[in-house]
Amino acid sequence: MRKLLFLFTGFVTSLSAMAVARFPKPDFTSGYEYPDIVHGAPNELLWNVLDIVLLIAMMALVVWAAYKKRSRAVIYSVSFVSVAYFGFFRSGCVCSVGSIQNVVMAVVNPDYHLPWYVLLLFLLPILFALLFGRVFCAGVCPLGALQELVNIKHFRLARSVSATLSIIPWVYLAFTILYAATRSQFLICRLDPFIGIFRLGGDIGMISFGIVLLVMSIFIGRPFCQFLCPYGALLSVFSALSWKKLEITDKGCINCALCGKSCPVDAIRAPQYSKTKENRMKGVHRIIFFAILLPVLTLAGALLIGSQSNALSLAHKDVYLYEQLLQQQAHPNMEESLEVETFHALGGDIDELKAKVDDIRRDYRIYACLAGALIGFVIGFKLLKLSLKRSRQTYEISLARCTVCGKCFNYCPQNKSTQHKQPLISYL
Amino acid sequence: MLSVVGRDLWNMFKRPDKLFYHSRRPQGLTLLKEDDDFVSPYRRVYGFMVPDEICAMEVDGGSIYLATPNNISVYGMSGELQTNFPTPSDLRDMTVHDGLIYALFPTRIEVYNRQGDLTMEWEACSENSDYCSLAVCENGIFVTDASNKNICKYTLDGTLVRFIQSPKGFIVPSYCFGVAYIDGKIYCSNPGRHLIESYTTEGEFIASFGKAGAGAGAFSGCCNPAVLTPSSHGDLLTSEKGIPRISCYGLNGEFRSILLDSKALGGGNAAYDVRVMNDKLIVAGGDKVSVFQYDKRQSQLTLCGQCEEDCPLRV
Amino acid sequence: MKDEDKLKSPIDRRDFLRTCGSFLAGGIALASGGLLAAKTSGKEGDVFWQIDPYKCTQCGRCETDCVLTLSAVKCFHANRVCGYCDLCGGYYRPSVKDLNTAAENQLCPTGAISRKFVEEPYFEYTIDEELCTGCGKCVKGCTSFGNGSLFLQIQQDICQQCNECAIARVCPSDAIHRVSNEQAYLLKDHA
Amino acid sequence: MKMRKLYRNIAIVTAVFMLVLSVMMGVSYYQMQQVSPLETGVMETLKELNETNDDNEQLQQQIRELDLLSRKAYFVQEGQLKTGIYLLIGMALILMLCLNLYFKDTKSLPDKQLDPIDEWMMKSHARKYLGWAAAIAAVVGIGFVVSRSIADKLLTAPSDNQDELLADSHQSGENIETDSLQVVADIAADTLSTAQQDVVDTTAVEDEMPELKIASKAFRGNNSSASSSARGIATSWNLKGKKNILWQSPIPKHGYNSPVITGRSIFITGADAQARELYCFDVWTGELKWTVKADGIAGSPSAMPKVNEDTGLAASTVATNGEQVAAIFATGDVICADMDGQRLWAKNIGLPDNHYGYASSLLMLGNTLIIQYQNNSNAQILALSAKDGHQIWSKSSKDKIAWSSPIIATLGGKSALVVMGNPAIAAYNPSNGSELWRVECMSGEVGSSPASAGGVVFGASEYAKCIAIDGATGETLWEASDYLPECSSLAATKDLVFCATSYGMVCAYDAKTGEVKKEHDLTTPFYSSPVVVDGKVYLFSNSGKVYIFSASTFDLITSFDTGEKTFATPAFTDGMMVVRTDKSLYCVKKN
Repeated sequence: MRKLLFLFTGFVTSLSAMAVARFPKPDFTSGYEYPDIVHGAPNELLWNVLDIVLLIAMMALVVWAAYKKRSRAVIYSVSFVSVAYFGFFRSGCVCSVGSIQNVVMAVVNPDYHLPWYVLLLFLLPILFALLFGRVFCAGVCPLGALQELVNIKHFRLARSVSATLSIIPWVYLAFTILYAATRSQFLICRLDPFIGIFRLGGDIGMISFGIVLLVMSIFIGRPFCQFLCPYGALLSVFSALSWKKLEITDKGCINCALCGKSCPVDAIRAPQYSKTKENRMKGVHRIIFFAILLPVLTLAGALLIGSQSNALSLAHKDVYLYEQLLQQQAHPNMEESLEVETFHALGGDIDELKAKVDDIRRDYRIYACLAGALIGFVIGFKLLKLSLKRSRQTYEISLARCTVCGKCFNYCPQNKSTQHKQPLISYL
Repeated sequence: MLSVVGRDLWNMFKRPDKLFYHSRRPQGLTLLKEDDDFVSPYRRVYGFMVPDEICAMEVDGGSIYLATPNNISVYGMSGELQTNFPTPSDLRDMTVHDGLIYALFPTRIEVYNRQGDLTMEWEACSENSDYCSLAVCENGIFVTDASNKNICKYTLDGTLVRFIQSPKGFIVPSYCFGVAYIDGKIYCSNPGRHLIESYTTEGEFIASFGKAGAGAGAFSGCCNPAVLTPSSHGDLLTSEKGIPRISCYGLNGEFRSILLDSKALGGGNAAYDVRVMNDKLIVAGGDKVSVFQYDKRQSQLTLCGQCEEDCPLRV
Repeated sequence: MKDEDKLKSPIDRRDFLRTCGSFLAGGIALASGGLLAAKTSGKEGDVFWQIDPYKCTQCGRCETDCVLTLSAVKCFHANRVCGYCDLCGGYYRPSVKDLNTAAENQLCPTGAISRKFVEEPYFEYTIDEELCTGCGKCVKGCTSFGNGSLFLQIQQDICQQCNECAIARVCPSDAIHRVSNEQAYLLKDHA
Repeated sequence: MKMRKLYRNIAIVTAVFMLVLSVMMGVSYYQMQQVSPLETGVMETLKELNETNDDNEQLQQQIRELDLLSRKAYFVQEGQLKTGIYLLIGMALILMLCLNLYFKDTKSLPDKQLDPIDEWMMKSHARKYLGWAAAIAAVVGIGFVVSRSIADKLLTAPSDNQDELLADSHQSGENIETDSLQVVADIAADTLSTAQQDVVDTTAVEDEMPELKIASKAFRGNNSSASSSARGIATSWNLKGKKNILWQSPIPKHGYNSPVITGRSIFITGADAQARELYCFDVWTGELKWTVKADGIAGSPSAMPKVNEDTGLAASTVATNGEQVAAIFATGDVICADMDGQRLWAKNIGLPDNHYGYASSLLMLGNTLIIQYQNNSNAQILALSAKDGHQIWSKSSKDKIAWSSPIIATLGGKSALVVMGNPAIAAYNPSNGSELWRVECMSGEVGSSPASAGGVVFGASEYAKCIAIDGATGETLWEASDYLPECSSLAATKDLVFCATSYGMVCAYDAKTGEVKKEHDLTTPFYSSPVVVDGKVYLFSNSGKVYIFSASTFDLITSFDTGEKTFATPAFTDGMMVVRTDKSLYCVKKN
């Protein structure tokens, strides 16, 4: 499609010194002239500009639809566009979710050059989340949008279960950071379930995982966003503190409970007056206990994961190679692996490698502890939050969970009055 | 599905490499299956390493002359350094003729004595010449030129006598254009055509032999044979690059045997430089010099064992 | 009075905390954004994945490990570095009898290499990249027998520019790196 | 209503169809991954056939057809896959649409009455679940740690995994506080206990098997001085009855070299035509701790040099400095390993031209490894760095071949390297190889090694003489030729010089005058060398008889037969003696 072939004037004279050295130029009596190497043009950077523009435009559109118009139709159609463009056309790389890793790299690695559009991909959704909530998840993120499109019904999981599962994204995030900071792996890119579908090919295991997720999301609202997406976890923090609070209706809740049923991610909290009576001190004690538990858990997590750093460090290419080399030395008559063979063929120096590996392992010790601390902290914090009593008069949206899909708008009888006839799409 | 997830999580902690890397080795990328049944009639008896890459080797009167980038060193047979002296860096070939060391450079020839003082030097006859290899005998110096695709004959004091052209035309795709002087004749390789051609010292073409292919008695790949050298009783030894090996031919082109195969030589793709010192084969490649000795037991299985020539290489 | 207090105060407190939190978060977001922005400035960043043809050892993983079903890695031919292949046959099976492009001599699994006669005995070689799988068999042959005019390279218009190149991850010789936009190809050819 | 049915049916049909299609595609995808065109086994075999036998037209024809066929098949398959994918996507769209329409009216309408469940209950449930999840995670985590450390314990030496276990127990300790859960507590508890258990018994082990103070770092003891400061060595033992025998273990490969002791390790080498190996035994248990092979060394000969039966390929004793241990073999291969059996470096210093086989032992002085490399061609003394094997200095001479070993003697207050060759005994500055003095006095085949005491150097060799040289000046003090050793080396105190011959005579010269103080005719040949320990002289005959003399008077204290041929010189350390017989290694300790 973008295949204009063009001629290329060489520039690798420096590199090709070797080639010259081993090659006396032939003399063609027929005056034959060398043709130049023919190859495809690199993808224009223009596309990246377009990506960013569309990203902003779509998020703005969602905001308008959610806050002003309270219409699901717009958001739904945005997800169509997103899946079509960001998903299938641009085939998903690099996406906001993945950009976490580049940012981490940029933070830990002083000489890493962070492309401007990657930075924007990372920051813009956060910015919007801070202002209006997770509008990015609504329909702009192709991964979320894809699940949104296939979702039909949703059978809600028990709150307690989903609360527990909502730890997973943080664990995922912690490991993503660990591997990115140690420059060993781009975990998110490795385990992206939908990229294969967008590219119509790729790692068969991941594709089938994606399909399973999609089938699940026919019946459960956005399983990936709820229980896996690390970027979603990040956004939820900011959206919880968002400047504008999303409201189901501007006409005041009549506690009809329709919205509560409609929410695919179980983000709508019913009115709540604490029924269980217990004396105040008990509650206070509980809170204090969990408040103390928080730092302890953090420490424990750090120690636990930190103690595994050596095993974890095997995820790094060089460490892996080094271990293989040691294996080889231990059993010389073992069949050499490709890495070891190449290492020897290129006359690699094992001491150099060892030095490198030691540095990597040191990094791992640090970042593994950090990752562990993060996990521990999140668990502690969740526990603390769960031990707080809240009382609510009306149905409210828990901003952290809400991926602004706008389903509830259509269910709220208060909104009905404004919308006289309903287009079919508004049912979806 | 749970089991899969569980296993991956386990690996995640215990053996992340298992999760992230695979040791699959793509098939069909071994170019030549080493035929393990090939037995070399020669056994490596000893060898030594030198501090630098070897560009050229010559053997003369019990000493081994090695040219490394910007050095010519003389070693004893057991690898002890006798003398060495510096030279310009881009040396291509070197040979020794009655006590004088002839060093060949792309557009220059320098002559040193054993102590390393420069006794003579002259520039190439044409400035765009690109010398490869040389042979020296009492009635002249023969230099192969890769860019002009001919052989220049100089007198021993460096005056150009004549150019020798090949009737078919030399094709020299890379810098291996070997030449050797063997009892009164000049033998040179026509690497592009996988031929060995012979000329009189006056430059008349006599004959040519050789065919393309990887089999025994043929020259494989690009530009072979790379090195020619006389055996101690006037057979012709060839050394090839690509799949390095050293074979023995009669002067009229009858193939006698492969003496050393890639395995015996130590692999790689570069051609090994080879010389004969009475009953020993001296082979130089990379920064290693190896000395090979005939082995009666092994040779029973090889052509070299059956060869009826009374070849000093075999006693 | 006290009752009201109990009723109201937690709400206020919560709102107050919340606003503090949001300002904090906003501050963090903006600050980090600003700092990271500094990273994006300066030299033009490296964007395109490319193979260093002088590092490549033709392990064959380019064919198997690309995210695309048909790898974005293709074989290139640097005419200036060769053009003789009829003599050398580096891209033939090493032990062929006669040097012709018949099937039994072919090293290329898909027969992607085609040649055009130039003059005795020279041929010009072109690679049909629709067919090339990037297995690198011909490249291995050429580099070890010939002048190394065939080499593997990533075709930019096919490459998906993954955030992390799946081949680079497993490349045993670490030959794959990102290159800058104005140097979008690493070639063996030289003008 | 009818429409709904329709939608449902369409949905079902498409769903089924998609399922089937995706399965088919999965299969064909798998196939495509498996085979690459032209790499089918049939093709390969055919091609090889074609290459082996001479031109066979219809075989080639066959190949070409097959080739074309398989290629067609491949690309057709690829095309199918593409179309299949597009088909799937299209159908997915239809399916979704139908489902949506089908469920249009049965949207999740609320069953009236409010959510009966008390949210607070939910929260407390959630809290419990989360707590459990975290706990389980922690348990698994600890599981990892423990299993890991156990694995390490199996692999690594007790000392370092001990700390790890401790660390683990700390963590589990943490977790007890953190998760107020019985499960964790239990797990942690028993990890703790196991950990302490380990700590306890490892320490216990440490106590009864301490590192040894006194080492014997080269042939005939430290500096090859033929004396040891060891005390309390048994003066009688019995291999059969295991009397005073701590352990006895077999030696994998044969060799005439002598054991060397440092720390807890005993080092010896063994070699045959297949392999040349350096062994490390545990001094307390006698178990073979590790083996380092001398293989893959650049310049090492592919075939073994011809050596004499009673010299062998591993005649040279190793040397250690407590951090590295170096060994040399008759092939000229030198290898150096650290105390954990990691091979640090290896090099071939040139094939020794030696008609019996290279036999001189190594010597280490700090970081310097000294090799007396005197063969038929170019005799030299090499000093290499023990850390990386680079040459520190070397000294070539016109000396003839010798099988003697160098020693470090204290001459004029400074430690000097004394080398007995043919024809000279010479002293060198070990740091730069500069010659201090040189006395030409030897001839014949010099096999025994010098000794030194009180600043005097003694040397003796058969067909030459026994000579005493003032170490400070290098002038000859006395000469004698009553009894001369062949293989066995001299041992010396400041009054006496002990000499054992290969024809059964042993004697003690006066260190001052050179006159024979005492002699014994024991009528059994001696190759092993006498060693002065704890006021006694220990001497093994080839047949394995042990003779123990008084070091002051050279009276025979005791003698008995061990029953195993012994050519090596024993190594002494505090309270123990390690002896190498021709097939085994045993340790003598009073019990």
